[in-house]
Amino acid sequence: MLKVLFFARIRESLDCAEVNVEWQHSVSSVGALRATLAERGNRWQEVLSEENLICAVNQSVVNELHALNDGDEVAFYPPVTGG
Amino acid sequence: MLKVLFFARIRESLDCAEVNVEWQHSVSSVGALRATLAERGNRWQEVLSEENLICAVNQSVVNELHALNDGDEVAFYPPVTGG
Amino acid sequence: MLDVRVQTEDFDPGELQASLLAGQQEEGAVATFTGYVRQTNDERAVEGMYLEHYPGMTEKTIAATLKEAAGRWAVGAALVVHRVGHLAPGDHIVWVGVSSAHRGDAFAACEFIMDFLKMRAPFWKKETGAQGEHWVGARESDKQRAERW
Amino acid sequence: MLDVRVQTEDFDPGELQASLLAGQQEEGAVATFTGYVRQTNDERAVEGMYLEHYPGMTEKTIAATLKEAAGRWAVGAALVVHRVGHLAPGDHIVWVGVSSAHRGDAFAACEFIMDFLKMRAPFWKKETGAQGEHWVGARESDKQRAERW
Repeated sequence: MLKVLFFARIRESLDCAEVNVEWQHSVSSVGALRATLAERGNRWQEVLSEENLICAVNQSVVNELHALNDGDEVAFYPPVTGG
Repeated sequence: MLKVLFFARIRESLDCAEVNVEWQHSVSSVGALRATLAERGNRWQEVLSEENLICAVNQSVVNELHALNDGDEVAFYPPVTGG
Repeated sequence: MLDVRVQTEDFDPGELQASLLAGQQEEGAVATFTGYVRQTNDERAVEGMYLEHYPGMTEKTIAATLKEAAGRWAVGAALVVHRVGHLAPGDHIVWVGVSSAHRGDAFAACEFIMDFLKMRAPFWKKETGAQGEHWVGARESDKQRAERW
Repeated sequence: MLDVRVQTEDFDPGELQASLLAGQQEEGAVATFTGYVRQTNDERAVEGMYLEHYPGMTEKTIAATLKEAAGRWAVGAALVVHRVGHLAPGDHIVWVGVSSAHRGDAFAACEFIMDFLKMRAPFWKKETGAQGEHWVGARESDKQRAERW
């Protein structure tokens, strides 16, 4: 299972804070997971194709090619604005 | 009259915090005042010939050529070490 | 001592500074930064602010930044306290303090930590004002500031 | 508000920071520096310190530095408090605080003020230790730091 988290504007746009996705070869990279999630509907398609969406795996920022393993925690969020 | 002040190590070396010097043409620049004060004795000669002695006139740092006017406040002190 | 706290409660900059030195007298220099909620941001009047974060990753990201700073400069102690939840104009948002034997190191490490916190730590600000709520956008200038290091 | 205080009394960094903002909420950034008496200086154990200054010129010199900083950066308020007289290890010596709408300006102005205070303001430190009393020498590194600006 992959635990997938959404934060801030992304969370609100999707009206979803967290989904569980069963791990399989079709979601074995960040890019592949993103494509799979985009199939959930127009809103998901739109939000997940945002250019400056950031992805963290197990709380470290990664790129599209990063491989996903069963049990990973994956997060998608907009550019950060703390401090 | 010139009011001449000495601070910190310079004050201690001369055992003098302040002297009044009558203004006249022989003390009409910082360099001239320094030479005049050096005549007060060996200790004065030695201390006033220190290379990194700083001079302020009316509370602004000046160089040897700075002209002195009657009523000026002149200070000699070592490099500063505050903060 | 390198420490990170993320909390909803307010903090007292003076107390945090005293805790940073914790009684030791070897480090003569402390540089601090405090960020406050501004009343006006990009010409919009701000009535309130909500700060969201990614629990766990926030602490991990800031801790890594503190470690990086301690590797680059002579850092005695460094502490970051960042608030989350609902805040009002004038409220404290963030405090960064660094102690060092050298003032140049204290200043550089403190500014580095703030620049990387702004750039990397997963916090998001949502402002409330006359025009309703909106998520604050990231600034290009923050990216440039972090890239200087 | 640009202000300078030279005093024998101790100060509270937290109170000074609160007074710097004085209730306004337009400036979101405050950078501060605090200098403390170190227990060890150039490998000498320090038991006490005496700070002498040139009354009048000290305030005038620092005020000119604050004005220069306010001309170079977006400075909301800047305050310098410097102690004189007898101090012990761990005691506060100096506090510099700068508020600004921009954190980069707060940091730069604060560090600039400290560098020029160290370079120009007529204060002198005399240390007391196991080997008796001696006047602290000026550091070449302080000159170099001030020349960066």
